[in-house]
Amino acid sequence: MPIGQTLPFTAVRWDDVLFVVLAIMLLGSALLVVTMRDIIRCGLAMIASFASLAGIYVLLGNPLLAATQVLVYIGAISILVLFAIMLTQTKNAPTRLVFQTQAWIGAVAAVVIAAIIAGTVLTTTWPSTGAVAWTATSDIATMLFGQYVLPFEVVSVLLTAAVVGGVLLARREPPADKEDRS
Amino acid sequence: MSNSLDSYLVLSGLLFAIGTFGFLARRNAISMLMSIELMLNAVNLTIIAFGAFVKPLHVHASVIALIVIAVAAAEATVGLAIVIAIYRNKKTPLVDEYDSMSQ
Amino acid sequence: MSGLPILSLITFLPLLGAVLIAVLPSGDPNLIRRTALGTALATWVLSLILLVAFARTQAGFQFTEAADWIPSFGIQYKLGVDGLSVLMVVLTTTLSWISILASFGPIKFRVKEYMISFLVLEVGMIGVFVALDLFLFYIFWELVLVPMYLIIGIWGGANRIYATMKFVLYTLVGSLLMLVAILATAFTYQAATGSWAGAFDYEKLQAFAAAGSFGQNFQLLAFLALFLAFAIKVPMFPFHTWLPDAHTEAPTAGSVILAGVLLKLGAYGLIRFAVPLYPYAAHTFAWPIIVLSVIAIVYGAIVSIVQPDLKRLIAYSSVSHMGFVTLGIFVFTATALQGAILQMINHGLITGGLFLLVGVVYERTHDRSIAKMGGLAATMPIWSTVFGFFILASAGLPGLSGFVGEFLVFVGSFVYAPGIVVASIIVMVLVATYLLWMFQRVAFGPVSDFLAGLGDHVTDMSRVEFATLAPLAALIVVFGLFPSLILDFLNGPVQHFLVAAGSAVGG
Amino acid sequence: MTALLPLIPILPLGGFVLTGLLGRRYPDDAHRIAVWAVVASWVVASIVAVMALLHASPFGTGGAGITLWTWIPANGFASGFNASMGLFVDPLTACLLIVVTTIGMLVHVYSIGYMAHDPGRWRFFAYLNLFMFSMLLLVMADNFLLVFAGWELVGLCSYLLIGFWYPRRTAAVAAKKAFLVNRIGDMGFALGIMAIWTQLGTLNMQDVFAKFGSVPHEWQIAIALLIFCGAVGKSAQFPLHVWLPDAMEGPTPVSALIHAATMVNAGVYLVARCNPIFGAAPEVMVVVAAIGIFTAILAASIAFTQTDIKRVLAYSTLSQLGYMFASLGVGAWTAAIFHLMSHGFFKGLLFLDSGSVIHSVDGEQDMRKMGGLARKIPITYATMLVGAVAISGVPPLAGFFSKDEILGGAFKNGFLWVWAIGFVVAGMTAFYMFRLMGMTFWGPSHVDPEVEHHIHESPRSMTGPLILLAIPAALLGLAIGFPPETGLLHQWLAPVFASTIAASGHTEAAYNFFGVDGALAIGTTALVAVAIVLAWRLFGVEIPVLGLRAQPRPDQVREISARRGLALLYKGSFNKWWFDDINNKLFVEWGGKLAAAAFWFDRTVVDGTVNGIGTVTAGAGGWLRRVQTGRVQNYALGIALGLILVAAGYLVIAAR
Repeated sequence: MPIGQTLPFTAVRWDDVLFVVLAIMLLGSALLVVTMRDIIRCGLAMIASFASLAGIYVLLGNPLLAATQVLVYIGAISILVLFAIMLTQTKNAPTRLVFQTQAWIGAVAAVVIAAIIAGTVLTTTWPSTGAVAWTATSDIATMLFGQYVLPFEVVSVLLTAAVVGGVLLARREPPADKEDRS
Repeated sequence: MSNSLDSYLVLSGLLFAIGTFGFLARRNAISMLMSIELMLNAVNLTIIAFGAFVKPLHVHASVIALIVIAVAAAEATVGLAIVIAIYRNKKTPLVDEYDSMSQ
Repeated sequence: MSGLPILSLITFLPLLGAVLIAVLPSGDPNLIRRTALGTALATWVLSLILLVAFARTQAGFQFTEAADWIPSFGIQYKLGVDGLSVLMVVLTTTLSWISILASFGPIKFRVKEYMISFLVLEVGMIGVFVALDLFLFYIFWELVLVPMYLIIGIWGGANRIYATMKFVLYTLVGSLLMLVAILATAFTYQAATGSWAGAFDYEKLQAFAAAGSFGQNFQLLAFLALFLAFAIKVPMFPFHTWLPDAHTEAPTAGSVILAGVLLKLGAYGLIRFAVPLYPYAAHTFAWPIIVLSVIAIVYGAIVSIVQPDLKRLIAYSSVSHMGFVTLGIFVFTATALQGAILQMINHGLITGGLFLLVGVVYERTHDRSIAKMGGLAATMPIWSTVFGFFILASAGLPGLSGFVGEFLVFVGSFVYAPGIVVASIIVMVLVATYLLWMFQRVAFGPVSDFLAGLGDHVTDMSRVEFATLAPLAALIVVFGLFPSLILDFLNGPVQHFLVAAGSAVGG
Repeated sequence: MTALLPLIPILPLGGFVLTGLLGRRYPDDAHRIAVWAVVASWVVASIVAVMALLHASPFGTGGAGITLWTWIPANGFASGFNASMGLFVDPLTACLLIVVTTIGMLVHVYSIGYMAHDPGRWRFFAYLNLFMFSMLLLVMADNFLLVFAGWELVGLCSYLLIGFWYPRRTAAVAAKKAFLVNRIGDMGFALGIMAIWTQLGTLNMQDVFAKFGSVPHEWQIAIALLIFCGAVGKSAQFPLHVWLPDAMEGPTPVSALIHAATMVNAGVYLVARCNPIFGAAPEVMVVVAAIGIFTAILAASIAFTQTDIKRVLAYSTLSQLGYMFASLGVGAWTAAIFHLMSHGFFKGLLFLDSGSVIHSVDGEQDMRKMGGLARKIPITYATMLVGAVAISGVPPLAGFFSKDEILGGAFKNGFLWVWAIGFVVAGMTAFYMFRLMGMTFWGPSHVDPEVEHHIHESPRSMTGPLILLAIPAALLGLAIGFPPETGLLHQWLAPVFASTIAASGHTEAAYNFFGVDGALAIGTTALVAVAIVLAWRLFGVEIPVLGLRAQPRPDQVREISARRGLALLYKGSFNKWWFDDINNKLFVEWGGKLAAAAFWFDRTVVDGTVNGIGTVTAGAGGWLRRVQTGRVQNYALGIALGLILVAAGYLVIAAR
């Protein structure tokens, strides 16, 4: 039995419900990311926000992006972050003061930025089609390996460089006396 | 609501603002990196929303978003590596104690 | 003109020497010293050839060389000399080799760097006098600053950092204003003619100015900016306070060049650029500048009286003497301007000599305070005689060159307005007061305990030291008796200046 | 003939250069070149002077000159400043040439002996030669700028020679003082020259005199006053008289040559030379006369009480110079030159005599430590007596004629007050001169016994010039000043002053011995006689034949001077009427304070402003530096705020 376009007994569309739920999850978990004391929990909240965003990508008719979001952000970046947290977490590190002294100015600035963006968005008339256009993965593939092949290659080089750079930076410096032995 | 570009853009703006606040307010370097990721995601959301609603941008937006994700990954790699390297020298992940630039 | 680019040769020969020194081994200071002296002497000889070849009766610029440099803005590499610049070039090259010779003894460490700085300095100074493109002029003007900064800052006295910073910052403020004025002038020219061609070319701009094409308000602003730059360099009261500090801390040769050439850059700029390009503004501001000059003349002399340090005293006397130059420029009479230019040259020779002489004493005593001296006439008779000679020249004794310049400025100003001279002639007494009082305390009386304590260190002048002073002394006598040797060169420039300044010829 | 003119100054100049270069190497023979140079110059000058005084060709009555080269060229500018190196000789210059070269030569010869034991002798002769050059340049110059050059150069030589014994502090200070006070006068002279140039466009003297009538009268007065200003400085007239007594710190031949016979006369020469200028400004003539006669009585009153033999002579010089200026002021031009010449000889003689006295008593200058020297140094005594009698104005010696002409001129030209003061001064002169003679040569000896036994007459090189100078001091008046007002000198100088005298309107009544002139002469002589006798009574010696009793009673002098009323005058005279103290307070102390205040101003206000700007900038930088915390997040906040600002700004603009 196919599910209807709208919530039963109401004119509220499923899409809208889904959107609201996902948006609340997204913003809520993002807020938790920036406000919680325990940094490990922050990391976990970040995973939640990434996941909600993947859901929104589906709503926007872009399943490939959603998949990529899950794979890259949740699968790679979040894990990386969690590892970094574990590497840098010291027991005596002060966990009390998570915020800067300038935090309240930052909050005000953030609110103002949000207001400006929202105001701008709402007062602008966009050339919107009014409906989500489904993006086929094959179209993306065609474009990525056709028109955008050069950027694609550049990005691959960048990624390689980043990996090498990351390894070099994070490498433990060999102590001087060991250098003599080698 | 889900068919309106505005709602996605506003959502993205809010996410960006939260990321901004995190970047400005948190003391921990890794928290700041996470905030940057949030902001990048907000940008990505914008791009994809435009792609879904604006005809000429269709598919192109997806490609750009993919590239952004790739770059974000590279950024995360290098950024975390730097944080670890600094942590080794300074023995603290707290950014406000990194002030070698003030000399 | 002839195919040989003699001006470029003169300008850049010292640079060649500097490069040569840079590749010499720094372990052999004598070789470096001789190379530097050789370069400076070669430049000097070239400049003398220029002096002889120069056609004194011919108006306008000679030996001009021009090549496009940044054509999109009409900036050229353009050189040329008239009678004024030719004299200044020769003064520069003369004082340069004398200064380098005088540095043989006193400069003992980092000889290589010192000599390179000095030769680069010479490039800048000559360049300023021969450049006919405003942008090129500015480049050379700034080029002078760097080596001088190093010379004071590295080889100077105890308080050298303060002095050199003050010198550089002060001059930089001026030169930035000058850059603004130059650019504004070029933009105005470009806006009026619709083309960048010649926007930095002095001759074109001057012709443009002579036609009255610069607006009055623009002239006032541009003139003020340019004037400030030059006034700081001259230096005019009240922009003079960098001078005593810089002079006191600079090494001897640095002081010689500073007094002998660097101060002349400002006066040269006023004569060459500030007045001919903005004649309306020059006339508008003439009286305030005259008043400042008179203040500088009298005030510099009064302050000199109580100076406890030999070099500082001479520095303040420079303020007084250079007041004559600015006074002579801004009364717009032929006589006064001739006097002002004579005074520029004489001041270079005389004050240069005085600084060399103080350097001689400093070499032996490592002290410059007047209070500690006394009775040097007994221990250093030749030095005292020469010192006395230069003091008399500085005091404007007739028969020596200082007199003619000052008197011409006075006469020219008297024609313009007798009140100027009445207000400033008291300097005749003041100059004698501070110089003779200083001479009395340094040379006369019984030998001071300080000097007696130094014993045999206080020897009379050596041959090399005498060799640095003899040419200056000879020139002072010759120019005192035959000022026409200089004045003959000045016909064209003075005529040009007066026409450009829009004032009636003569006076 | 005119080709000879440059030789006159150039010979001593050459002497100066050679002595200066070689003197250090051959100190024993240093004087030879110098002395012979001056002798040669004297020979040439004598030939030239005789020719000029006889109004022979090429000099004629108007004089003749030669231009050596253009000193400062006009250089093609319509009214460009120009001046030539030119020499000019007319009868007035010739008179000065005689005085300068003759006395100069004799002083050179005298100095051979006087300076025999000084290690810096070569320097002394070099300076003397330089002085001769400068002085000759001054009197022979054909334009004002060259006169000014000579004017300054003689000032320089005076400086060098006063400060000859430089290790002595007083000498160095006196030298400086002389130069500075002179410069004050020179300042006026320089202004005068500029005024002349501005008004007439030439500095050649003959041209200036010819055209001077066309100058507006107020400028005529200004120019005359300014030139007189220079003369006041050089000739040490009130109020610039303070340097001359101090100048006695120099060696005595210098005092004789420069500060008595030649340089100090330069002012008189200048005013006489510029007689057309002063003739056009009779108001200034009165000033000249007033300052001259005031200086005469002021200096004479100071000379009363001084105890330094040279200082008495110095004040006497001031006084006599005052006479000359008074004479110029009243329009008795020739009389002034006459007195200049005679004074040059007898005052030069007196100074050289005093030098001989000082030489004999081992450098002692205080007259209270002399006395009774007449027998021990007879030649000096005899010649000095001639000089003293001459200066006192006893007929028929030189001083009588010249002084009589001055007083007669003042009386006859209507300046009775000048005559009256001059009359008194004549008596005062006789008194202080014989006080000097008495304290030095007569009475019992007060010489330090240490020195007493080797008092000796000076060597022949010194006594020779004394005798040679005594002759003109005694006979010059008879030779060129007799008969009065029509003598040789009057004939010589008549063309120089003729036009000015004619323009002044003073009708020169013929000299009438059995009339007013005779009465004046006899009156003056009588006063002089009384004064001499008075001095004799107080300081004198016993001359039994004439029934004069010896009454050398210094205590009596002290007693008289201590009387009420006289005490203040005595004190004033002794302290030179406090001029030095006033000057010291006014210029040295207050001037020094002014200079110190100016320096303070320079450091605190002018430099303080500069450094203040520097400090403010540095402070602002230091304060702003705190913004640069080095913390990334602060910067990020800045970026965020900046973003907000830009975006908000854009919105505001877009909303319009």
